[in-house]
Amino acid sequence: MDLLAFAKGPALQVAAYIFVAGTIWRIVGIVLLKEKVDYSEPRKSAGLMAALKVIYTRSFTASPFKRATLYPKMLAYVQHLGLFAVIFLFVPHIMFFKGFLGFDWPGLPNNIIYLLGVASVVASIALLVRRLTSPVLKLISNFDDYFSWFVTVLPLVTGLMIPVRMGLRYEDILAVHVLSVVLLMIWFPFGKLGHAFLVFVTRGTTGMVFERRGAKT
Amino acid sequence: MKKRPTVGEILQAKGVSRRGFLKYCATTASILALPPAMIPRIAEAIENARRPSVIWLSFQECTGCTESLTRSASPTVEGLIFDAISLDYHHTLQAAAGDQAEAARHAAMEENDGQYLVLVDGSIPLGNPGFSTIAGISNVDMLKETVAGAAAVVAIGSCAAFGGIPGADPNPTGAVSVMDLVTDKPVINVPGCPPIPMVMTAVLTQFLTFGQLPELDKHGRPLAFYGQTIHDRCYRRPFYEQGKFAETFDDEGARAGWCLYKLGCKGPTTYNACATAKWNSGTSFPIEAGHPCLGCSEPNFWDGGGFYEPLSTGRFDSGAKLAGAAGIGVALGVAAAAAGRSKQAKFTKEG
Amino acid sequence: MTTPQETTAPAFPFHGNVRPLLNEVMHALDRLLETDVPTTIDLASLPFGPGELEHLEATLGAGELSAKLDALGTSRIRETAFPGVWWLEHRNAHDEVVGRYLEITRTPEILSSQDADIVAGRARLGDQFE
Amino acid sequence: MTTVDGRHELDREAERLAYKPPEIRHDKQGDMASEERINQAMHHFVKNFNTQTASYLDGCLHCGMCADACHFHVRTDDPRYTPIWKIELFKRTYKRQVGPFAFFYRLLGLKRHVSIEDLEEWQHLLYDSCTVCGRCSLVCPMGIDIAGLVSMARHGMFKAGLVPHELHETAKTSAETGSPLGITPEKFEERVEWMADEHDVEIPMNVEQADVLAVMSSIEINKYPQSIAATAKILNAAGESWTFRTDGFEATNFGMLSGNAEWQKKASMKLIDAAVKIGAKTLVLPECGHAYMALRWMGANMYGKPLPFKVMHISEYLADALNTGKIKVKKVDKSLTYHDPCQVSRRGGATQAARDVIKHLGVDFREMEYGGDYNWCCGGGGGVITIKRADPLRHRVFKLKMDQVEKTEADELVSSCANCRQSFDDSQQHFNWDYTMGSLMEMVAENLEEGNS
Repeated sequence: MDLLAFAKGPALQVAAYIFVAGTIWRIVGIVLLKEKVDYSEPRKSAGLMAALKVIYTRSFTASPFKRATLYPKMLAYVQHLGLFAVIFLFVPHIMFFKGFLGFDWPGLPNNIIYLLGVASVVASIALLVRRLTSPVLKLISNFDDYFSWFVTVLPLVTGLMIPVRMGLRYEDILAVHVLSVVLLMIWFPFGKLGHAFLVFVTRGTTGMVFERRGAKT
Repeated sequence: MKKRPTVGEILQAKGVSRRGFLKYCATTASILALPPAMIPRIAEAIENARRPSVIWLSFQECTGCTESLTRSASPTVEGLIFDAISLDYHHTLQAAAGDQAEAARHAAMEENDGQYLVLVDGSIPLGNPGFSTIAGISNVDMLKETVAGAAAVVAIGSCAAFGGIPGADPNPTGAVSVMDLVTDKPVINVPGCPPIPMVMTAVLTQFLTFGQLPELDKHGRPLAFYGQTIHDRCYRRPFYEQGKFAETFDDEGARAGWCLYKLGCKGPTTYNACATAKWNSGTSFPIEAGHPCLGCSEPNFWDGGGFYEPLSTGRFDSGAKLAGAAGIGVALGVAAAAAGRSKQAKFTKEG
Repeated sequence: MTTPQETTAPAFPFHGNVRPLLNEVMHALDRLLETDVPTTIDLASLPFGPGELEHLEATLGAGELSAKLDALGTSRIRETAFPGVWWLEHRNAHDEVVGRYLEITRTPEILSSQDADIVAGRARLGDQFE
Repeated sequence: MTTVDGRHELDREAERLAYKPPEIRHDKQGDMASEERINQAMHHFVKNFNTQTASYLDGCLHCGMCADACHFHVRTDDPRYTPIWKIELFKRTYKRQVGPFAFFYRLLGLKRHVSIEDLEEWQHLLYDSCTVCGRCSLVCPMGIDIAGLVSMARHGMFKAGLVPHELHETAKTSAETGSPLGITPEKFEERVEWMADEHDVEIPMNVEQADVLAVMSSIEINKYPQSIAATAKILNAAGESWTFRTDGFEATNFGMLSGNAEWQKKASMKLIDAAVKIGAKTLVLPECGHAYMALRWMGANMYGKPLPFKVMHISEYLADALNTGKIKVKKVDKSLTYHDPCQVSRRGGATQAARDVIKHLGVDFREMEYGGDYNWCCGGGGGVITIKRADPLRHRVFKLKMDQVEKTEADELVSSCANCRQSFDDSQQHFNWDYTMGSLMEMVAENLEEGNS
């Protein structure tokens, strides 16, 4: 079995098991802790809509904080939108998803994807530089932050190397790319990357708690 | 050992003019994928090259490779090359049969000991020697015997190079490739199902012209022909970058000649010269004809996923196992939460 | 029942090989004029899409001179509309194309009489007087 | 023209060549061994982890944006004042003890066990440098309510006996006497009688049955007693059947601020029991921010079921009374700016009430830049005002508030929180500042239309 077949087969398979099991483990482990019951008289009824509202509104910065957080926010936007486009709008990736979802959706031209991918890498590097130089971030960062950065950027870089090639063989870089995704999937549920699904829980919770009080969300 | 005539002498004897010879050299350079600037060197080399002896062994194969080669046999330029080699044994093409044929093989081996080329098509069964025999000799024995005194071995076609269809899962005959058995001689793989005729002749021409083996890639294939992917040399490549794909075989995109990636094209991971050398005397090649590349010149292409399955498709087991993983996730989550809660209960009691 | 569909004529030849090739030819002409070095381009090594080769041929057009060579099948050697740019097409005995080249030179080498052939010809002429 | 860098105080009095870094004081209560303190802190951190807190503690990205929302960090640039860092020990305990992967964290030693030195250091971060104002909760891209987590982390600190002394003593006095300032029921009754005489207003006391139970904060009773009279004037004018009670008059809740859950419950239950006893339909809270959080949003949870009466902040009561025409006010011809108490506006959801009242007063209202929900805190909330050693830091932080107020160029400054008022008064004195903090309720009381009651 060559490296690509190993990456696309058993490696990806095991990564998928770990990804699914780990994600569910984490969510269930949190959700099944004791629930906080609130008997206070609500000012407003706040259910799912409040949760959805905040899930949406927290994607944008409230005006008082705009100036102070402009730089990291812009970088984070570029990083995240780039990642989104690269993962979900690159045609070969869509084909990958179609392989097990059974349906596909329109993608973007590869040239645009490469551009977005590069932008995402550049933004990620800028964010890392910020993390390594800002006194606040230096203090609060831990292994998870750096390792998660690494496993996120690695597939981007290896993916972008496929069209560039640099003397390497297509199937070898592709195999390394798939293996980097395997690493990402394995780490995903356990570290801070879990925010990709926890963001709905945290924002939603805050939305319901504070909307209930009629307070600013 | 009698002295074989040089190629120059053979051509002269056939009454080929110098202009004809120059034309022949230009075509040879083209076949060898060498730049036209190399033509004078080729001319010099060919004039002085001596006619080598070739023994062709056919094992578990479909004769497709021989068919492919003979497509371009008769008095063509490539044909001339075959005039220039001495094909001393080929049980499909030769007139002799039985003991006579075997005697010819042994004679050629003795006469050219250490200098002849062995060409093999088909894979070799190790499961049971009786699965494939020639003149009562098992394939593996014949290969070992013949290769012993050879200068080099050329594995023609994907079966000889990588095991091919006989070697595909579940490999009932225990088929292996030439490479698997011959480890003490140079082995050149010329895979493809079948290989491009010009590529086969080119490898022989290279040996004939320069008396040396070509530079090989990690799968033992001559880099001159297997150095670039179909994808990299494909005229439809710009459509790939622009995101223009044929979705089905009869949609607008297919008619407009867009990229066949979504229809399972293995071009990106397939190393071969189809996109430039083309087939049927340079008429076309599968992608130009509207069909995705199957990746036939790659190891294990038969087991490498469906022909119409896009390259990026992951190879997953059934969803049941994934559901199992989800179940384990639920169990671990419940256990973790229960452990957390019991710790809280304990701490509450302890105060 | 299928309805006859309008055929979408492929937008030929838009695969992008012709322009860079013409650019290369232009540079080869410069080289020929400045340093007297000829250039040969093997068209078989380029991944032409359908119709592209025809497009190239049409773009280069036909010039003043055209020759036919009979040796191991016919070959056509003709100057294109751009002096110094020659189109060579070798065919085998079955009239199948076995090679196509662009030569950027004053006279393609193959048009010149070759010494070996002159020697052989001279010998044959000598035979007439014996 | 040169300007003074706002981050660093211009200090002409500092001694030259004699700079000594201030000694950080770690206060300890009781004589527990360090091990026991660690144990207690951990136990009482752990008790707080529910689905909500767990998702918050699991969801942090370490993006550090909360630092930009925190007045302590903005004014000092000290990275330790990054809000999420203040709950680092709480978070670490969660990951080690209760999180979904706690087993691995312990097995592989991925998260260090909390040490006594850690706890001592975090006393400063959890108390001195956090007013639980919740501004950080609004900037967090994950929507994590960091302020709420600080309050919970204080539970562990209290049990470990690691609370700043003054705050601990204030809370203890409050638990023992019913008032953080030691105001006994008798003293309260005395004060009420005095105010009734002084302001010539009828003040019902210990009525057996009333629709409205009014309560006061000790700060008001002690420092701003005119508030008692103002409250009475307003409730009388509105024609309410109301009363003060000696068995439930103290609105402040230092159990909550210091992190003692039992004391918090005890204080809240006093008010709830009194209201239930007289069959009150409404309990009107005084101008006090944290009292609103304690009773309006946490009271029912102490009670264990929904409260049988409504809880209103006085600003909400005023807005309601003015909107429905129960009381009327004269127009006030002044410009005015309003300081939002964090627990009432940002965290309590009653931001609009004060603005309704101000509208009825007809003043030239000048909203501060990013006022309302994004208001800068006075710096004294969350019990910080009681911690003497935190004064220099608190004064430094107050600069932000001063700038915000000064920019409005308003004639008058009012708020609806006695704790803010106290904090403003103290800082005013420290800086010799021009603005004196007033009370919105008192302004209403002073401008009530006659013949209303």
